[in-house]
Amino acid sequence: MSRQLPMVAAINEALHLAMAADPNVIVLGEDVAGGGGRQDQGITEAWGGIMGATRGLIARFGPERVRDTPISEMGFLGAAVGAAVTGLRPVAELMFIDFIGVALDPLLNQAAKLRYMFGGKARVPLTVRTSVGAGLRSAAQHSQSLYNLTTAIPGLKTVIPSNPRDAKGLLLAAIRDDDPVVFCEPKSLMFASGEVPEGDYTVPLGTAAIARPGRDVSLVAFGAMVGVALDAAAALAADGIDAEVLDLRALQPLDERAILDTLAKTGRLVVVDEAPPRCGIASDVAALCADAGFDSLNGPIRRVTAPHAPVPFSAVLEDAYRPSAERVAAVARELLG
Amino acid sequence: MSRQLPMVAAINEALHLAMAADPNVIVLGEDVAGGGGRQDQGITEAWGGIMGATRGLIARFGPERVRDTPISEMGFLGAAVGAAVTGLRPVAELMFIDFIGVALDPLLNQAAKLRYMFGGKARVPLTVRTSVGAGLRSAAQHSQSLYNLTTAIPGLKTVIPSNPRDAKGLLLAAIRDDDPVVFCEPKSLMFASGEVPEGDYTVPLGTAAIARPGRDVSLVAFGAMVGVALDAAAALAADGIDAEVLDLRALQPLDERAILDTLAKTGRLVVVDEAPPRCGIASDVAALCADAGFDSLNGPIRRVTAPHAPVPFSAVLEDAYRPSAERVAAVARELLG
Amino acid sequence: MALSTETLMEHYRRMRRIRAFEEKLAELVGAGRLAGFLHLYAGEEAVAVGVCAHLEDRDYLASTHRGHGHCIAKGVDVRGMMAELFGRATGICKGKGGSMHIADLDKGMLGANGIVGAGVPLAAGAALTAQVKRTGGVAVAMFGDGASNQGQFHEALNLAAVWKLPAVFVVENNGYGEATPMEFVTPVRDIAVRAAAYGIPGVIADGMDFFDVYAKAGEAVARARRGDGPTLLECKTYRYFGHYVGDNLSYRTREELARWQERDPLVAFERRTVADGVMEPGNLRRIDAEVAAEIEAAVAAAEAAPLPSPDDLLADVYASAGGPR
Amino acid sequence: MALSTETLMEHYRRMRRIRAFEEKLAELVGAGRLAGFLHLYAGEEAVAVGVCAHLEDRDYLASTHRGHGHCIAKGVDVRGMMAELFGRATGICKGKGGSMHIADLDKGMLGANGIVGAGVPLAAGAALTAQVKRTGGVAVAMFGDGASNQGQFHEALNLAAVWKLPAVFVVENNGYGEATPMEFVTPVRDIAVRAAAYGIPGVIADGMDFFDVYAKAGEAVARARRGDGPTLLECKTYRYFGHYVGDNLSYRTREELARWQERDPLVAFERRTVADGVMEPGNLRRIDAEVAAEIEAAVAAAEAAPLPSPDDLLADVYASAGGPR
Ligand SMILES: Cc1ncc(C[n+]2csc(CCOP(=O)(O)OP(=O)(O)O)c2C)c(N)n1
Ligand SMILES: Cc1ncc(C[n+]2csc(CCOP(=O)(O)OP(=O)(O)O)c2C)c(N)n1
Ligand SMILES: [Mg+2]
Ligand SMILES: [Mg+2]
Repeated sequence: MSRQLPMVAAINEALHLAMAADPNVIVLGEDVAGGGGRQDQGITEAWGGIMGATRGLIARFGPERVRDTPISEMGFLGAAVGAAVTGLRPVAELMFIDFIGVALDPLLNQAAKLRYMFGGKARVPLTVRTSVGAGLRSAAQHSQSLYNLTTAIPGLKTVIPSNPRDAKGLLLAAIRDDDPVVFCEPKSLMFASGEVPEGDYTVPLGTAAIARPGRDVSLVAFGAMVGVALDAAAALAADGIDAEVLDLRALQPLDERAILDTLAKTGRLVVVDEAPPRCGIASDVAALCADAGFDSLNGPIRRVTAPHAPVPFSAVLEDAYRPSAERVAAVARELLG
Repeated sequence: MSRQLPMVAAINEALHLAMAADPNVIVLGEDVAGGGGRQDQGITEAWGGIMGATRGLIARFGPERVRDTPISEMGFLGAAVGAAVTGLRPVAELMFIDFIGVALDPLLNQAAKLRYMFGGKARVPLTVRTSVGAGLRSAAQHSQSLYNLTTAIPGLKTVIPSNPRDAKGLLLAAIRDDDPVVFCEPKSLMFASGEVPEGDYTVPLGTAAIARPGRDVSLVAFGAMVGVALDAAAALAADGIDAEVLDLRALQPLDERAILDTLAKTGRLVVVDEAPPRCGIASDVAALCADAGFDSLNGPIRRVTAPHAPVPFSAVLEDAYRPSAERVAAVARELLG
Repeated sequence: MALSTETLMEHYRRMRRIRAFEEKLAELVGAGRLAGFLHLYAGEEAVAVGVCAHLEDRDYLASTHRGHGHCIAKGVDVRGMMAELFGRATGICKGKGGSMHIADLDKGMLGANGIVGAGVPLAAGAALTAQVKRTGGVAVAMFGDGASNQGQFHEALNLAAVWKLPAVFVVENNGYGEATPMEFVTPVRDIAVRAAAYGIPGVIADGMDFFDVYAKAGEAVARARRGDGPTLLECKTYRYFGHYVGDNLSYRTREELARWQERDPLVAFERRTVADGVMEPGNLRRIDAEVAAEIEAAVAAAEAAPLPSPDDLLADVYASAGGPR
Repeated sequence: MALSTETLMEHYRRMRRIRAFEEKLAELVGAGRLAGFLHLYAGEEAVAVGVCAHLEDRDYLASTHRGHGHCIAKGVDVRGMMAELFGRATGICKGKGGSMHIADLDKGMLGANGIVGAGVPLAAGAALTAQVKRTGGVAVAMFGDGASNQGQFHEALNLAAVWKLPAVFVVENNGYGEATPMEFVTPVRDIAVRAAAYGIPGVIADGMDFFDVYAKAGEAVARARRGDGPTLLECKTYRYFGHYVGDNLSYRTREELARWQERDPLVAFERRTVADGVMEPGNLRRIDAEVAAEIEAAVAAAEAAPLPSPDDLLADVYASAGGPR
């Protein structure tokens, strides 16, 4: 039977492969070793990241290439940009995307723009791994889905896997890409297992995947919402509604063709995003379809998102905050009914 | 004849009125006095802000309430948040919205969330004045239109005037609002004159205005793009096309009713935004209309925006980068043809 | 000035309340009765209580992710705190904030904060309000050794120094930022030396000794109240539990923990006050018992309290809706 | 070690090139022949040239909004720079960058930067590359007194110090941030004292004296190359023009400018080298003339050069498009 791994292990495997294949790849971030490398005290390895995604890297590749950073996101991301334009291929960890509040400039005004501002004379092969999404009872500052901020910035690429197999392939592609890529890890999926091929493979950046083929309505989702959409599709199937689920996998470059293709096939669109509604991916997908896909539309385009509010702590509130399969299915039914 | 003032003077007038009316209003930012208040050296007033928007404030209200800050956007915006929740009503200046890269956390994780996280037991009456938009040959780091980043954040309000009259009324409303408001000043309009009523008045936050009534097509715009849309409407009128121009004035709260009303009236929509296309206001307006406004649509929804690229320096490139009346008119014609 | 027995008992009560509160939380999580990220303050009690001993309700305190101790020391009601951790409608933040966002502005508690370093400028801002409105109040920021490597620390201290704000910046140096030892990420041994960058006093206190913290914080707060500007006060301390409840502690040794526990702040407080004859063990045990009962009652009340209604999801995002509706 | 006449002539030539370049720009803007925000370096020549005298092409320099002098000192071609300022296709950034983004990675110029403080971590990153790849190179960040109040300054210096990166951080203290005098926003007189916060050497040089900058920068660069870590080098200097071309200068007095101009770095360099008998006024005048002609030629070439084509608008946003197409 095929090999099953949790997403965090798939990510860890990709990091091992990337570092082994290219000496220019370095990993830096808070606690990526976690105070490891203290042979004297017998502490060769401590945390390997709060989720364990970087486990084993310092023991194998050493403290020169695997660095615990100070709690200085702006400083070490800025340094990662400087390292990237001068010959390294850094993989930096921004522990939670919420911390972009103290780390935005190196992404917004440096990594995203150096190549363009310099007339094409720079490459910025930087990967920023970060965790996104709610569901862990971590409240407003540790549960955000801010990939819309990075997607909005020309010069950056943003990807987000929905399963361990894609996580490994997208991360390897991101690390080897010559542009800055923000790799979003859905917190709520990190310990969910799925099939992961052995060895080295990449998933091209900017290609969506059909997670479930269907004819009646298109559910466009990404990250943790793909599972929600699939559950909704299963519920709809019970009522004889055949939903197609499209997994975007990359938010920039956006696979517009795949989106327009599924719309052309079903004529009905529901976009699911766990981020709040304003200036987000759901609006972009809807706007694309209301323009280039207008002639395919058999009805209004619905967006199922979080409300325009911070993420609340209390479980009852947080559960009401996140899009659910029930809500998605209800919206799809109403579109068809 | 009615009083004509440039937008910068209207803003200055609003600041004088707000500070005179409420001792809790303070103004802080880089060069807001500009080293003024040195009676000894006879330098009572220096710059009053790089554009002069804060001129005369230190001479009238003194250095306690008008403060030149260090070049520490994160620090003084964070302090402004702390001051706002403890009883002051700060008006902080973020010289260019591009600098949000080093100033995001106080807005994203503090100002926007404190009230909600604290169960409603806090007020954050903070106003952040900042300049937006291209056209001044200032290149990629001084020409951005990042109001989509602040609009995306639940808990913040974002407004942007298209003329001096609204600038004065919106700023007074923003300062007196008990929520954090990002007040965007379109650089290219700062020295353009328009009618400005005397005395104290406010423009409610979240109300759009019809800048030009019309029947055939709706041009939705804001800030500097309102003028572009009006020029396009004039060109269209020459071909017998009667365009309506809606000036959003506030990006959050968004006047959804006004947007749906103009769509219902014309059935055709072109949204104009000088920001790049991803995760922006144009997508939100299009998504709203493709959902709640679907039945009113007589054709696809077009967005005229900047390309997905940084702002280039060279005049020929920057002019090609910004939406023009010609492009807007061409898109509208094609919708009707 | 010597502290009265009554005052000393109140300080001991607060330290014990913090210790009991944190140990109870560890127990509740272990028993699966409580969820969420919890960063416990046990071991650092002398810092929060020694500093807050000089503060009134009009004075503000900006806290961190490790905020329970700061809240209790500043006088926040433990029942409201416990209910908040249980995500109840009766929580001090109505269940919307949780451990990392407990706040009580009436008590001058500006909030725990999930963003390392973010509380430092917030405190500078509260001090700015005190200065402009001449309230006579001061503002304190408490934060960790790791936070002192954040840009916000630098910018806020510079701002407070140049404006001579009535503020005190307290570094709780417990030697670690999550799993990473300080020497991996900080090139100086004493954070206090960073005061030189702002031309303000940098003071080091023994964070395990209530009386040392009390004395040095007293000077810093008095200096701020006098209008002489901010102080950077470093308290050397240690956290008994891991970074958060559930931490495997793979990065530190048992011996290290034991060494610090020998200097436990509550035990040291008791030894000294009893030796000085200003306290009787009996009184202290009575306080221990009262506090234990108080915490038990808080847990019982929290578990019995109603959950928030999903209808409250959109409440309090804004003070005024705005818009045409 | 004493510098040869040839070397001295080359250093003088670079200082003169900077001065002539900047004075020409002021003239062009005044005549309405040039647009854009221009921050001129005139007056600070000894700093850029004194530091870059120790750098090779493999060494990196991260600059600021006031970057023309840094670029010229690091060996960037003035024709490419001038064409860039005129927004031409032949500009060093193909007209896309302009004054605040001139860069030439082949010369080790990491770019001017429009974000105050942003160059500091970029330099730390270039130093990290040198350390990991063992290139033997060093990285220098040049920035202003105002930039030293940015969080990025603090975070980058801390990182460079704890990792012992081969970096040199050069503060160009010209006493102002835009219109605001340093004492309004910075509580210390010498930025060099901030080195103590990172346990690295803090050195002060006379930024108007090429030889003082040259000597102290030499030690700092050597220290970095040896692997002994970074240095914070503060150079006291002054900008002759306003913050940008067009600045009304309402915030400073004529007398202040005059006082600094008495210590003009080019004049001082000439006085000393001629007095020492290592230079002849005639040679210096010949250099002046050659540089003037060089700048004139650069302007003529720029004005004659083609503008970019609007078709290039979307070129170079990404190195690889990605996506299905
Ligand atoms: C800006 C930011 N970066 C990283 C984190 C993750 N984080 C939470 S606590 C912590 C360690 C903080 O160390 P220190 O400041 O010494 O406080 P301590 O936990 O030791 O009390 C980190 C890295 C965060 N919450 N915010
Ligand atoms: C983050 C940021 N804040 C503010 C500005 C606007 N600004 C440009 S230059 C400048 C002054 C910089 O002063 P200093 O660092 O001393 O350099 P100098 O201009 O004196 O050479 C300011 C405030 C900016 N470009 N970036
Ligand atoms: Mg610590
Ligand atoms: Mg300066």
